[in-house]
Amino acid sequence: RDQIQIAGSSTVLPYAKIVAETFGETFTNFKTPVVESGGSGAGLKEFCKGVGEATIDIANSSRPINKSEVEACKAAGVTEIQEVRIGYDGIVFAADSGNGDMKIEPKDLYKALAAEVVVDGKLVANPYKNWSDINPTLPKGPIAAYIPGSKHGTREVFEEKIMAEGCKKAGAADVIKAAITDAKQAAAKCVAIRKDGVAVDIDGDYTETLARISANKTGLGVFGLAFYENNMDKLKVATVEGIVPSTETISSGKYPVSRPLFFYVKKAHLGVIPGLKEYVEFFTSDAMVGPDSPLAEYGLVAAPDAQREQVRKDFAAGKTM
Amino acid sequence: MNMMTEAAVEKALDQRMNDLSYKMIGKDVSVYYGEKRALFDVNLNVRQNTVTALIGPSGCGKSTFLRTLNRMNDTIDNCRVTGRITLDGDDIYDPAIDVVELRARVGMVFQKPNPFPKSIYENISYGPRIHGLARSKADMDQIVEASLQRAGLWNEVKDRLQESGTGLSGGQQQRLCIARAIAVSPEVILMDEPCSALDPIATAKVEELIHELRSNYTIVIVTHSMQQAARVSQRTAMFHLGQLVEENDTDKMFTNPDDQRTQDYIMGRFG
Amino acid sequence: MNMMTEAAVEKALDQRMNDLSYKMIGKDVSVYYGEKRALFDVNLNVRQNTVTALIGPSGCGKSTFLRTLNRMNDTIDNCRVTGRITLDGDDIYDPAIDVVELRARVGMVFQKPNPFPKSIYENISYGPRIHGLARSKADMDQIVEASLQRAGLWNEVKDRLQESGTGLSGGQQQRLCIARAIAVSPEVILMDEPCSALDPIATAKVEELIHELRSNYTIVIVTHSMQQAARVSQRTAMFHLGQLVEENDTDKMFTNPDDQRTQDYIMGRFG
Amino acid sequence: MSQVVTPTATAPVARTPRRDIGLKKRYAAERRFRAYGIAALSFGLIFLFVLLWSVVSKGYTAFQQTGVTLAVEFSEKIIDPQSQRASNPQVLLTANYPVLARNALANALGVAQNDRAKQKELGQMLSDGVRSQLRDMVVADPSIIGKTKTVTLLAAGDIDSAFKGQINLSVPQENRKVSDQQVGWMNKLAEAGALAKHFNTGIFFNGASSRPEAAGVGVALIGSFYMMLIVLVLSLPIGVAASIYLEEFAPKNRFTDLIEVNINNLAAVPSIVYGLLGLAVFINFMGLPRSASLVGGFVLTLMTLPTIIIATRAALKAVPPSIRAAALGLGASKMQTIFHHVLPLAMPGILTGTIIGLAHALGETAPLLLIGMVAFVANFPTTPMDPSTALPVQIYMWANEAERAFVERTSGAIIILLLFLIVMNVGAILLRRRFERRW
Amino acid sequence: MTTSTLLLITAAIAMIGYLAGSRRALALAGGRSASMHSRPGYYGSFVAIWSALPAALLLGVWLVAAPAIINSSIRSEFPAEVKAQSQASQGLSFGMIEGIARGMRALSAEEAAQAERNPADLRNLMGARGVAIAGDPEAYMIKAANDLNSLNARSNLLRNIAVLLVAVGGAALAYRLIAPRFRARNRVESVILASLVVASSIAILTTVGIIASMLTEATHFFARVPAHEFFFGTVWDPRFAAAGATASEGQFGLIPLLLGTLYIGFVAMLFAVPIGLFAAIYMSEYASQRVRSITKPLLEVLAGIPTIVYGFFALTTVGPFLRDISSQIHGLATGDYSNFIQAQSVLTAGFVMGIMLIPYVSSLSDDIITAVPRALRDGSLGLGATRSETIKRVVLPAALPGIVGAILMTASRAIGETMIVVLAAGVAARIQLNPFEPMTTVTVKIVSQLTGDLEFTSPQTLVAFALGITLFIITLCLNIYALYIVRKYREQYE
Ligand SMILES: Nc1ncnc2c1ncn2[C@@H]1O[C@H](COP(=O)(O)OP(=O)(O)OP(=O)(O)O)[C@@H](O)[C@H]1O
Ligand SMILES: Nc1ncnc2c1ncn2[C@@H]1O[C@H](COP(=O)(O)OP(=O)(O)OP(=O)(O)O)[C@@H](O)[C@H]1O
Ligand SMILES: [Mg+2]
Ligand SMILES: [Mg+2]
Ligand SMILES: O=P([O-])([O-])[O-]
Repeated sequence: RDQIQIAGSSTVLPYAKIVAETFGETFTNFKTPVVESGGSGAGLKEFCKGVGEATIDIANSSRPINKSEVEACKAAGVTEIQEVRIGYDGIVFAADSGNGDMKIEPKDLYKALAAEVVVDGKLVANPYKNWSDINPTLPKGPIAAYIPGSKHGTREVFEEKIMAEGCKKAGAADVIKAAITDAKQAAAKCVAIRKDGVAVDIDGDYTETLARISANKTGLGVFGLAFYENNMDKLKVATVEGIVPSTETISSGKYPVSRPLFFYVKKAHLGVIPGLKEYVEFFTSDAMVGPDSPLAEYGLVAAPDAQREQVRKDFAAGKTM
Repeated sequence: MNMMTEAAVEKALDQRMNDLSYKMIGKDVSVYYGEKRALFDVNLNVRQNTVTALIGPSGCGKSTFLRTLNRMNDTIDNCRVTGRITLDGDDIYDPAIDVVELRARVGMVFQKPNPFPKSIYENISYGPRIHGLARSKADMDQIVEASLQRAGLWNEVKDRLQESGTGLSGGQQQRLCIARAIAVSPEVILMDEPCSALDPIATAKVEELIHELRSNYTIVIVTHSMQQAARVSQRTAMFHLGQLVEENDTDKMFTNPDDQRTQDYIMGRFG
Repeated sequence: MNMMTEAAVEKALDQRMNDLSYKMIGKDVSVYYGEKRALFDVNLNVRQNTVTALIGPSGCGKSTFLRTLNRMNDTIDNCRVTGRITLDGDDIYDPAIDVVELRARVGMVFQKPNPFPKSIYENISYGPRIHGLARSKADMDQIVEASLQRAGLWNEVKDRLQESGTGLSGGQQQRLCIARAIAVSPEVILMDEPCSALDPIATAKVEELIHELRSNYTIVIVTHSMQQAARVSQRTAMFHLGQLVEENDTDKMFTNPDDQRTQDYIMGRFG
Repeated sequence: MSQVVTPTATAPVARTPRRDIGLKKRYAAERRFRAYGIAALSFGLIFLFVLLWSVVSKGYTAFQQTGVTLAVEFSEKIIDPQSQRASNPQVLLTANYPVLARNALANALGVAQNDRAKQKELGQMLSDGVRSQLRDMVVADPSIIGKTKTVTLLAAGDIDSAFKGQINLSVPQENRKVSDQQVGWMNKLAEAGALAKHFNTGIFFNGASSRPEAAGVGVALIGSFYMMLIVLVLSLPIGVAASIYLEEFAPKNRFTDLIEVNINNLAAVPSIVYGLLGLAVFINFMGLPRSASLVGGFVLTLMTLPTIIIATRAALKAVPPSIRAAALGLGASKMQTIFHHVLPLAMPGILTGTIIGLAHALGETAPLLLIGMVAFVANFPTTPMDPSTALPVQIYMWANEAERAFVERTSGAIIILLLFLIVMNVGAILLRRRFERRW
Repeated sequence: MTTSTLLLITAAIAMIGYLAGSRRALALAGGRSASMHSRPGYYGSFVAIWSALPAALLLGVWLVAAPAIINSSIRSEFPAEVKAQSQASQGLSFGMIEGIARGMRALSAEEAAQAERNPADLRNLMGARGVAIAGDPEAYMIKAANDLNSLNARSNLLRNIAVLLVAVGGAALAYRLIAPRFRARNRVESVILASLVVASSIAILTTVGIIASMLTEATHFFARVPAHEFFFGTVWDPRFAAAGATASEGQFGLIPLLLGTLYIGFVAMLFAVPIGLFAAIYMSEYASQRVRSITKPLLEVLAGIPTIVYGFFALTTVGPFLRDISSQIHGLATGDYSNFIQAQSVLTAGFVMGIMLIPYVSSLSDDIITAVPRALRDGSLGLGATRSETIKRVVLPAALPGIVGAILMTASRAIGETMIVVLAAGVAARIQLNPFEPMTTVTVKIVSQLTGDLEFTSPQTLVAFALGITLFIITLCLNIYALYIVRKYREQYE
């Protein structure tokens, strides 16, 4: 095989594509790598099928690999996995551009979307119908939110950074804890989303969310920063806790909702698949993932300098998991 | 044969009928299949309550003419009819005419038996049902039995009315199709060689049926058997190469035809 | 009729042939359609270079028996045959037998004409082509022409050989099917009412063909016309309700049958 | 001599009262029935046109691409400052070509070389693809170094979108990807005739690219072509053969019933499951390469087979038994009967199954997901064993792209797919018309 | 000689065999081929088959077996320390050796010698020839690569000889069998029949493959989640369990998905079947040949539009349209302009999917209806039936098996569809009966569980396989029922 094969996350795909294409143009004696899309889980599954020419070399992932997955990998002979963190993906909330300014607090979103909320100290099924019922500064229209479906890693981030946080801030967490002793179940209750059609799961990509928002002007959607930046003329972004999402606010950690992006390399393939080593080095170079790089221009939130340096060092040293 | 004596009676009857009006009138009827012309300006009238036999060598246009009488030719893609045909004075090719009603009034038995792939009962009851001729199940049973009886098939199939009509022998299918046609009691019945697959006794039975029907209905029958034509019909028309050679009283036709070709054909001298 | 004199000659011939071997022998042949039994232990032998006529009322099992002779019954789903039938001494229901070869040797003309929806030329040439009977196009043309000639259809269709066989008249289709069957020159020809849709002259032509074929082939013909049976056959078998009533020399059969039922049937007293 | 009686000679008869056969109601039913037919047909056609219109109205602009025609100076200073290209050809490959293009643009617009901010904005107006475009020119003919040539370069995707009016320029400039400055330059260039829309051949012939202006369905077209070829070559004969066996030869018993039901059931298997099967059998077990159109073709063949088998069996069933009897009676073997008579009569139905099955296969993405064909593939495949994608995959991937310029290209790719479909089916449709006959 | 040249030569031998066989048959027949059992062509084909078929089989076996044998013989020569590594990494080394071997073939003799002497040069030498290898090869690899090349060459030579021998031998054997009573047609036809059987068995193999490829994973799922919770569960809520923060297992109730599948499929059929059937009837029975020849292919385009297009059509056009119209209706009736049809709903999905399915019903039904012999229509029309009565009572019943086949195929397609449902009806699994509310289907969940970020070892992903198998069995039952119905009402015309 004379071509690198990559599979995995659709979130990482646009970045991997840019790198692959530039790689192919720069290193003319290597072919352009093939980058599959299909989800982090599916990518890792292929990755962990084993080593050999018939298996993929790199898995892109929008979440860190899991312990049980590492074990499955080991069982199949993929013992040496090198992890490469490429940067961060900002997660933003936006509505149709026709809307007024939106300022979002996790607790407001929690109230708008939780299955059960606390009213007068008691847990009741979510009664809110309009945004303005929750907070008069929010728009008047009926609540509608298009959030990532449970197949997306973004959903987890959303639950963790917004729902759980909002649950705490709205004071619901205490009420729930009082009612339910089991910590796990209590946590689950906090992030349970209402099922009356107000919050709509999106299993597709952000284009679908955008189309839904265009069809329902009062709806709020969840997007990746890169997607938002390419569609700013159609979208109105919401501030979270007063912070406007941007590469700066995210990389500085001021904007709370983001997640790291990774890819995983099979060390055993490094000396065998032509160009693999060069590709990884190229990807991690500042020319690709630095603050002024094409990936950042596209919307990737670059990791801090030290972290990038560390990643390069770890790879060069052959550090495995 | 005892039919001959009957034929004499018929003849007397015919005299009386002659001045009765025509049930159907065909004027300058020509039929084309695509480029090919199959009928040439045929002028043939069908008298009410009369049996008219069409004879002529194979391929001369008998079936074609028969089909023009209830517009079954319409179903053939490239077929075109010119001329004028009337039923009780109404032009049946008039766009205003209702073909469905026409065909309900002018029934047809096809040359090749074509039973529906349904049960024998349904084959017969189909017509009465679509025309709403039976008021009840009992009524329908009665129609089915009577029709099969008249077509001489009842005894053979009465125990298997629910079996498929396509599982019958050739002759049985032919009788089934006759029964099916008479079940809707049309005013005119067109029969294209209804006895071709029948043994002499079944044939006699059908001929008897024709006799019986004749008093109330008008019948046009295509046959290759001169004997049959002589036995059942009062008028006979002879076709040749798409042309009507002669139309005449059956007696006259078989004893002293006007046209030499008729003479020759009947004598078996060409075909 | 001049045929009568010929028949006398035939008779003399027949005497000589009687001691010739049988071409096909049917022993205890029974046929069932599902539960229904259509033939009851029929024992009927077919003589070489002889025309055997099968007669009997409609639905008595003539076609069924005919179809057992070249195993066309195999194609009917629920049909079952018992007993033994041989062709030149070989059991044709033997699993080792090649049905295809059997059917090439025992050809068939069906009761209902069933031309292929192809051109007239292809209808005829199909058989010779699959059996490799023509060495060249000219050869094939010749076979097609000869077959159509013999079936008496050539004059009517010679200008339209490339038109579809389904666009022919009923009688023409029947003759087409006869031509198609004889084009492959089978040893035995089974004809199920080959003249039912034919006018007397065309019928005569086919009968002439049968006469002509007889010297080289063996022919079994189903017919409803006693006259035809008398004219063309040397042996006649009479069926009734699935049973073989009598099989005899045709002359004897029509003058002095052994069985009362035959007598009655021929006299037109039942059916 | 025929006896001619003129119709007028007949006296009008006293008509017997007509039987009531419920004609009024029946005709009403007849008209209704016919109206349903017309309505159904029109409904289908109207929606077809609505769909086509929605695709074409959005996608026709994808067949035009904005280009900037500039006088580019192939300055040796930039390409090969140390003049070492004779000894080390590598320098020609790694030179900073985008600068050449940017300089040319700056010249055309009169922007100062040292205005860094403006230079950056200028650079963003041109596609990143200029690097390889100019490089290829130089590598092909190194003698142009030092000369100035007029070259048409691709405009960046955002400029392309803006020039086609697909970006809302009325929103504040920080809310869009093109700045007011760039819009001003764009208009200036357009007035001067340097910036104009050209027919977009790239969308047909280019491989995948992350840059919308350079992206094309070339690889996908080849992949789809290979796959459809494989599907056609495998599924039609196999499907017809299987149908013939099941319909004409197989004994009718429980087991063959089970097979029949099972084939019908295969049609109901979600297409992604065929992907799972393909992954397990063709890639993991047989060791065929990932992302290869060969595997895609196999998987789609398995997916298409039930459709063709069902259609073929239905068509075989519809051939009247009298035709079979006629041929068998002539001494044709069963095989001959089927191949000479039954199959030609069943051909319209078989071809319909093929048309529909292939159409389905052509538009299917899900099964390709698991065998690695939903992928970014930039290199052109030469054999079906090389990685490639397919048209629907390209559509699917473009539909999920963030850049505005991909929106029209998505529709453009759909148009290309439909054209492919039509080209693919025309043969079958004509053939089917030839086989159709009424008797 | 490459494989394709070998195939070509074998084909040529078969061709010659064909000609010789036919010739001999003709000669034996003395020009009267009727005296032979079969047509000369059959004797020819018999010889051709005997020459090509065993040769092709042998070639196939060789192509599979030889690389495996060579692979293991090369590996057996690996140095001990390499042999100590895992099978997988040995496999990788072998892959590299293959790459080197490919490169060696591109090198000139002296370059090859140089490479053997000095392995470090190899990468550059090959790079210059456009053969990329990933790293510097170890010394043993070059020798192994040379061995590989020579083994391959020897194997190819042997193979070519063997295949050609078999081809010629088979032809000769078959040629000698030719005799007047030899049943060549039957032999040839039984080979054809065998190939028909093989073709049908592909369908069975596919089934086996599908079940096998899902079964193990499905059992893993059932090991983690009790079967009754899956089959009788009424809540579908597989919690996200990637990073384990909120790692409760979630609920995997099948019932809401199943109901959604049946409901959306039903609504889609409600649109597709009447419209498709009436369109078919109109095209085959009423429309002129011209109209038919245009409209039929046009409708077929509907089957070829990628489903994502339908999905976005539903998402951006049909859904909002239904929502707005419902709020208008509601407003006019009650004064309250709230919508009672959701933008994503069973209705939207069913409607749009119905459009896509129209040609599945219409085209095939049209063919079948056209195939009904005219004599049947004539029989009915001749009794005074109207056209529609004829169609309803005679033509359609006679065409029933084919039409049911078409409808089943349509239903199958409806059950298997994903993209339209995702975009038109959403992904929310709910139990409810209002067609104006969103629901989702089994297929949607199979796809989304397989393609998400979910941990692939978790029940969240494994459930896709359980869903797949369950759906398979349920549709199987529905199909059995359909077969029973067809058998019952089938009308076989002559
Ligand atoms: N396919 C079938 N299924 C069931 N019964 C059948 C089938 N074919 C024929 N029969 C029955 O078997 C009996 C004999 O039929 P057969 O066709 O042999 O009669 P036949 O002597 O040829 O009559 P005809 O002169 O009317 O053609 C009849 O009662 C007929 O109804
Ligand atoms: N559908 C058709 N297409 C073309 N030609 C046809 C068609 N039907 C009949 N013909 C031709 O028209 C002529 C008359 O046919 P018609 O069926 O009326 O003959 P017929 O008198 O009924 O003969 P027969 O006694 O053989 O049934 C024949 O030459 C026939 O070949
Ligand atoms: Mg006729
Ligand atoms: Mg019969
Ligand atoms: O495809 P994702 O894994 O990034 O959702």
